Amino acid sequence: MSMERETDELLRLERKPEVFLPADGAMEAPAAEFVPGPYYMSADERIPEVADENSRPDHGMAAVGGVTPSEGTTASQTVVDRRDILRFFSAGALMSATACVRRPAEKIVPHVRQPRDHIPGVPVVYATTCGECAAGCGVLVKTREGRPVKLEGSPEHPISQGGLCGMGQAAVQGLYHPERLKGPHVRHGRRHDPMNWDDVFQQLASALKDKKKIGIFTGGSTGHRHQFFREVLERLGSDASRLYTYEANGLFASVARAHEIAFGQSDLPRCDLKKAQVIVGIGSDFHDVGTSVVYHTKGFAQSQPFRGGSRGTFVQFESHLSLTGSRADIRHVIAPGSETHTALILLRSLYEHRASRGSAAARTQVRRFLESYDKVIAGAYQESGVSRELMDKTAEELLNAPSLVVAGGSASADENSTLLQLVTIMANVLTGAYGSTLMMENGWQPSPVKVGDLGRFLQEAPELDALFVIDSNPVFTVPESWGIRSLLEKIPLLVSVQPFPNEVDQIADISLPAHHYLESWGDEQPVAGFWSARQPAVRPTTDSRQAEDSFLWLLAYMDLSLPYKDYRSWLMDKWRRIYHLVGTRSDFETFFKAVLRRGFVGKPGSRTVGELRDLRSYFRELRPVPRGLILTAPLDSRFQDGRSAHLPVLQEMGDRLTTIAWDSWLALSPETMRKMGLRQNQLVKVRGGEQSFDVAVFPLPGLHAASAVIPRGNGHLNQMSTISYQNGVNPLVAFAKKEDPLSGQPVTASLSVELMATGDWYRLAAMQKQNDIANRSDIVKKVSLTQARKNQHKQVDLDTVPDLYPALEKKEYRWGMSIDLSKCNGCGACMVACSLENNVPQVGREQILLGREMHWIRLDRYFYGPVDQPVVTFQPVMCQHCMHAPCEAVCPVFATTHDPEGLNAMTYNRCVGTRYCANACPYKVRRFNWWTHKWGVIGSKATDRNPRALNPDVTVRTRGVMEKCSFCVGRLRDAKHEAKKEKRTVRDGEVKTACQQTCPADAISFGNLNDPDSQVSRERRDSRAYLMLGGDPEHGHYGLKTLPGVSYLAQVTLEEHPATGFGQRAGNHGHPAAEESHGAHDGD
Amino acid sequence: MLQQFWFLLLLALSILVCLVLMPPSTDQSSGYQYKPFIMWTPGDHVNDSTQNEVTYGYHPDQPLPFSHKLHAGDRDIPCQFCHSSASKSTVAGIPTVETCMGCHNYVNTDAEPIKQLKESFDKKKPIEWTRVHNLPHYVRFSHQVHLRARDSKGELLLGKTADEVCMACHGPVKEMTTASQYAPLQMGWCVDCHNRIREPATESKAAVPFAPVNCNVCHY
Amino acid sequence: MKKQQPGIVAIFRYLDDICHVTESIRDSRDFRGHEIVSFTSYHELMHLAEERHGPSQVRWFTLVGALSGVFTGFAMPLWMDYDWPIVVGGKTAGIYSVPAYFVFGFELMVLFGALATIMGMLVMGRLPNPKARIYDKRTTDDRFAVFVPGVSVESEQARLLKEKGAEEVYSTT
Amino acid sequence: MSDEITWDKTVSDVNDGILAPTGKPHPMYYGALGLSLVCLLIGIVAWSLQIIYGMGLSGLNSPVYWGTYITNFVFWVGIGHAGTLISAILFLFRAKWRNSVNRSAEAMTVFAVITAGMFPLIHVGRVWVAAYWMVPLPNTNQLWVNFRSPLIWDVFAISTYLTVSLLFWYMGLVPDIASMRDRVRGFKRLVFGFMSFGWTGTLRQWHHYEAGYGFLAALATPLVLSVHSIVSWDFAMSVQPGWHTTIFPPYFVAGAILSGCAMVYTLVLPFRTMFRLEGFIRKEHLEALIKLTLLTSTIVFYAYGIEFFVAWYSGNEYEWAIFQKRATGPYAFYFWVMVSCNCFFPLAFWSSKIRNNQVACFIICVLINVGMWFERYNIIISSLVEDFVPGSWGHYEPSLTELAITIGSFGWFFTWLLIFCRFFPFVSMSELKLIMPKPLRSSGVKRQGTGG
Repeated sequence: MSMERETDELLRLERKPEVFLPADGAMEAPAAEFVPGPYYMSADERIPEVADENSRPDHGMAAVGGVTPSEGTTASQTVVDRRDILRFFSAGALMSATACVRRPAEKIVPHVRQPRDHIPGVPVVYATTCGECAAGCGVLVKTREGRPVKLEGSPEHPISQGGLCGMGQAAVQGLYHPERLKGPHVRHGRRHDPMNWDDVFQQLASALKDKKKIGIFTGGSTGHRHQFFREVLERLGSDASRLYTYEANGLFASVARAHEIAFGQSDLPRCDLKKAQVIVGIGSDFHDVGTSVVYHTKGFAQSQPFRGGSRGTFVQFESHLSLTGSRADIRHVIAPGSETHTALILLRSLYEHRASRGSAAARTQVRRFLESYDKVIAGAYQESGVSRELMDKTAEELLNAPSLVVAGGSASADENSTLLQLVTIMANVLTGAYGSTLMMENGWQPSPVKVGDLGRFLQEAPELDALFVIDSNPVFTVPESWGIRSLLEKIPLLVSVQPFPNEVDQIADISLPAHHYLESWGDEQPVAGFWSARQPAVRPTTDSRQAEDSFLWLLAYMDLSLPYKDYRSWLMDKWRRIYHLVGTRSDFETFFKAVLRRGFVGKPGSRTVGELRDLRSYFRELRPVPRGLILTAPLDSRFQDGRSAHLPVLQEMGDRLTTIAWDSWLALSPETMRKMGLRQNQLVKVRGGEQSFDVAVFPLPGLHAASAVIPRGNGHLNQMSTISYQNGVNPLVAFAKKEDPLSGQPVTASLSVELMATGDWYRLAAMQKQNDIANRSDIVKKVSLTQARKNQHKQVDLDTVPDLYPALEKKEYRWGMSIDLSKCNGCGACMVACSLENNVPQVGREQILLGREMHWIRLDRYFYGPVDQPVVTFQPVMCQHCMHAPCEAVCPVFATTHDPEGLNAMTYNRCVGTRYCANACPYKVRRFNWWTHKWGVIGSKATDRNPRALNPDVTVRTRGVMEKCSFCVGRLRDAKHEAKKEKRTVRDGEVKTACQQTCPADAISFGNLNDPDSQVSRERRDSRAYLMLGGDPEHGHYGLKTLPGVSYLAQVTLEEHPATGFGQRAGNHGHPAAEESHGAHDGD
Repeated sequence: MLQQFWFLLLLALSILVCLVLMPPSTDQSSGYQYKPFIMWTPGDHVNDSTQNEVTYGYHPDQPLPFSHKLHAGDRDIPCQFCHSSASKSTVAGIPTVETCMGCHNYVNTDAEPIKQLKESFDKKKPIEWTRVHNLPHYVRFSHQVHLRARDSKGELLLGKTADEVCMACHGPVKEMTTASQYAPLQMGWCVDCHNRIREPATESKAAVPFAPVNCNVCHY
Repeated sequence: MKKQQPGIVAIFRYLDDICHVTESIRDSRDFRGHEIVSFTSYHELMHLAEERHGPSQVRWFTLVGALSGVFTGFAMPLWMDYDWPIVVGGKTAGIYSVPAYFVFGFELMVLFGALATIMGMLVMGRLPNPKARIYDKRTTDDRFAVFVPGVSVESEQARLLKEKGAEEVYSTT
Repeated sequence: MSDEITWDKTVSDVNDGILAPTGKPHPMYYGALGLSLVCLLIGIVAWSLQIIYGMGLSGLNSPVYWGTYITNFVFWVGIGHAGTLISAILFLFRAKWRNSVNRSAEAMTVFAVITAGMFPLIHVGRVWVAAYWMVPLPNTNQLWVNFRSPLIWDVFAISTYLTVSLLFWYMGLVPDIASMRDRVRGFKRLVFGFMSFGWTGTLRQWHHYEAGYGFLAALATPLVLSVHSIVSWDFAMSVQPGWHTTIFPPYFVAGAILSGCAMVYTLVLPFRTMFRLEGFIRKEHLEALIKLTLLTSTIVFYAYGIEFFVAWYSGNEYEWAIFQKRATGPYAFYFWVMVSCNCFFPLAFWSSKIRNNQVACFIICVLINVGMWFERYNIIISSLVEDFVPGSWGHYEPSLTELAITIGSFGWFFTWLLIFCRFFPFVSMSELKLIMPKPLRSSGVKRQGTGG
């Protein structure tokens, strides 16, 4: 983007106040407003507007002795929650049916002063940067009356491109989490006593008085944050090197380290997947976790799925099924721990292919390398179980088109992880990926962590006088054998600064609650030269302070004040540099405001990367492939290393491959289980590691026979979080203190274990009971690539079916949705987004075991084919909004009816709860409120979400009524009002449902079916389009003739692909023997 | 003896029938008229709602003796001068203290209520008004849409002027001292209007109601 | 209590006796206003009753009730659908939904018909009758009785009844 | 056939023989009543808890939204069928044996339908509004009910059926209450007098009574067939595989009559002992009842078979899958219980030895009742558990609350029934007299001259 245009862009944004409202509005305009809305009625939300201003550090150091906010003290006990009253009413309704009940008086409390640009009832949207992981996605925060109610990916942000993963969506639940610390706490023994900020700073100041060895342990960040901490450390008299950064996701460290070794640049190349036609993954996990999951999924969705007659190829070599592997066209199961060996033989095949690229010098390096390790490679075929022919074919594929080799996942958690990345680098040099699909010279990803910090910390920690652990949980995310806990306990002063209390707080001497990222200032640099700003979207919801501000306060108390009144002003100082870098004509204030409005600014830089170096020496350390049953503990695709395990919406979303919610499980290949005589839900003892532990087994197809997988992230032992406490098991306890010698990351894979059946059972809360499609033909459809190509220009008409009755009058709109099964990668972000948008309650493990999950959109996952090589299909199923809805006709009270715009409307307050509609629904998408879903309880867990996080635009359903997907009718209504105001119709793409909006794979499109040019209409006419349970219209079978508003695009499979054995596999598909073995597993 | 019993039984039954079929008393003389068949069944009011029989004329005590009659009536201040978000948002909004102080910095500053108001403004302590019009939580009502409702000729549907539109539902606010609930705010009342106000029939087209009556207009 | 009309009651034990009596006194002027009382509905007696009272008028009640039921059963849903037509299951309310209304037509036919039948039975049987005259308690057990108003035990009628096989003849007041 | 019965009682014995024991029943009676009350209490507690805490107390879930409650509903409606069948249809067919059991059957019908009618209320999520909103009452919402919903048909059908059954039952009671009136004095007499409408038994009353009874029977006959048809439409009108078939109405009606007859037998046998009615409810009557049971059982057997055939013949993959699963899937146990109890065990009734062995008949009739309960359970559960979309499949087990309410419903039913027969004649006296030897002067009545 030229500078001229950049400036114009800024000015344009300046002139569009309705898109992004003034960024610092959140600071200037108190967010304590609450207006007549249905859920903002309890007295504890009446935040006095006065108190806080003094407590904030924006008033400079002069206000140091200011009072702490007294919010929440206004006796919320006296006010019965409104919903309680209602419940009471309904219970006593029969008795008091004719009694004249005095209605409860409700209060309306307007502002004293009207905040700028703020109209009660109209959402205000802020742009900020997600702080859940180090990827740095841009998010838009929709706030109502000052409260964030929903997060959405920023459509303009180049990283998120409008999408957001489940964890990012769930952040809003983290913001209001009732178990966030309310004020600082000081530990006395096992007791944590509250203290006010003033005292705690004084205590800290005196404790740190003459201490010089002060350290900071923090999580990864690409922004200015680490720099600030270094400055603080120096100011405190410590050393800037005492900042230790650690991310449990080993990919950052290993990739950065590998590139440092190979090219001398300790950064991560940016994988531009949208340019790659052929992707070869070696244990890669860019759909699960990776380094930037939304960005990669977006890229993948633009290059790989079928569109315009062609599609890419994704080949994955992995030892266990991952979400990423489930998207592979060709998936090869290799022995666990043999990823590096697989990469080596791929490298050899690539090198030996005549089309391989790379500069002469680089090729020489590779040749020398291959020569030195000829023996290892020769043995690698045997060890990984991949034939040479197969690898040659794969190499040929790679060299025929823009391509890429990616490695990672669980392979980035063993001792060879950096070596694997080194081989991958060499392979990518040979494919010519650098510069085309791998951005290392321009637009690279800065590494969020410094390599080797953990090892350094272990050495230096015993000497530290004080340690601040910020936004990081090393006690949980580093295997216990590393002794982090005892190490921390020995530090004289341990201060934990966390937005949500974790294991560190348990042992910390002082806990300083930090702001959630939605309350904080900050920035990230997800791509070099591209800055993404973070700004508060809400006034602090509890008595917490931003970690950086706490340091400023602390320094002030120690008379070491930095010349900044708060972190924001420090940050603005740094941004002046970026301002000069970008070089607009406007002044800094305008620039900064415009950046905040938009959320980011970027000016891609470039650099020169050196030639490939000699890598031979590093491979002397290559560990052989481990033997026996190998335990792997990959990051959980829902909450990564367990950082968001306290969010019920994520726990309830369930793992997408096993569909297990609220638990940990040991995944084994069904074949292995049969051999070992194990059955699903059987509790086994995992022995052979440091500590043994019990876990229930689950048969998962697509695993190598020697592979045993327990995702990490659950099994917290932190009693301060009821949700995650003792939820599942933590497999890390089994891993001995081993590290990848090059990156210093703890090893959490490739552990040889043995399983002992304990004889006990533990029911895993798997939401899906049937794992295959049970020979149903019109639920999930697949077409071959040839078929799809042949029919590319053919159009189908799904809406013309013979009918006895005349069709309904055609109105201006008929809302419809189209879901591309080729694109959906099963990440589950839609489930989370839907739950948060529509106030869907979480019900807890016990209820899920009964089959009472409440998701309005569920992700059905089906396995096809042989158990070791399954084809996986994900199918999001929500209310299909049938024109001839079987549910409507059966409702006795008109609680579910058809609206003129094709929506199947559910009127909660009319529902009497006969549940007939749910029986009649062939798609089983209706959900019944079996209980009053209390906001304080999830199953046996005592805590849930704060009612303030509820979307005020959607009714909260009470006990005994049916509910279901509404196509986000509130959004439709708003869009139509907007359009009507401007005297036009709703434009295509103007209104997005919550699931569609967040989908990182763009698998969902939504719009007006009566507009023939809308995307959804076009997709509905596509030859691949079909209606669920719509029979086979081409042959005159119309199925149930429900005429859903949701159409699906059939999954395009690749069976005739020349390079692979896929054709054979397709032949296997439906083979009786294969079916049988699969069926046996299902029977478990 | 048995005869009397039968007689009494019949009498009781007929009273019961009359009670069920009796239209609710409307003490307000509004343009709105119940259909003859509007009746009350027990299910109407116990539906988890805040609604109950106390609907008409509900006028709770307010923290300040604000008079609509004085402001809107005698002084003729337009409704939306204070309830400014009515045309922009779903909610009409209660004016901020700042809005009040816009005038009352200068006007009638000696009066006791105004002193309270000033105090509230100075101490930044919002005034807690008691809600008069209280829809059940499952009803989505948008002020702006109703304020903007126009017929095909572009005329306001619910009144000639903006204030009249407000008063179509809120009643003669200009004559009320304390705000008082005028309409029953029950579903039948809403639906009646949605059905009644129609585009006049033309030769080619029958009269079509302007307002939709499908369920998810208000309930979602 | 209002004084009841005096007369005589003749108690019979046998069905064939009472049948003969019924038949013989049916048109007799002497026995005007007589009542035959039975403890059950023997077919022979019912046959005689039909001859005396003609076909039961209850059937008209049943017919009217059933017809009004059919009418209501169709009219009510149709009117209510017209009042607020709501589209469900892809069909508009009203004429396309008529097949479903056969259920109501039928059910209300039966309901109204049954209620009307009962009403007819009560009306025609002069029931409920709070001041009913219980002629003899045995008539609900195993005896038949003949009540003849306005005559005494010594009358001709009493003698005739005795002759016809009455176990006992006594006068009531 | 009943003409061939040799009665050792005369019409003169009827009133005494039937009414006298009501005052001092067999000790078994008190045991039964106590047990019923305990069961009822369990049910009341369970339902109260369910109203207070929510439907979550049941074992229902997604996708099994209907379970034990609807099973009970259909079961009780089915039980309620025999009454009107025996009263009305057999009346029209002039089957004389029905006169000795029709009162018990009608009472059973009335109480069974009341019990059945409670289950829709028990199973809805918001019983506090369901009771009003499911009937087209004028209301401030200006909203009526959905006349296209089979549940509304149910409302009309069940309430009509209940009303008509009540009328029919009470109409039959009127002459008997008059009999009772004439046996007592004082306040009781006043009450019975009121209840009997002042029935005197004049020829005029009998004349219109008989006409009315006939019309009522004529109206009730199609009603019997319609009610369970409509109940079956609750299932057949949805698109659910295993439910959406046209065979359901006749199949359900036959099943209902089977269960009803079996239930009548199950009730009559102990009640006969309790109230010492052996002389009036003769073994020939019971045998006739068993023959009717056998007939309906074979119809049901045929329906089961044809259902499978049609499922296969239709070529509908979903339909056929459901039926295969019924017989072999996770819920196959219930299916085989149902088939054995309803089809195989009643085959023993072909033997006249067994027909006349009351203990064997009783056991088989109880088994038929169990089988019929499981038939409904099987139909409801197996279709819902695994229907169209495999991703939504689930499982279902009744919870303790559901079992408690089921027990409670039996308690409720038997409590009413026991109370009823404690105070009212359990055999229709006036109608019984009709089928007994007529008191003719010519026949050998003199022999019983001492009876009066």
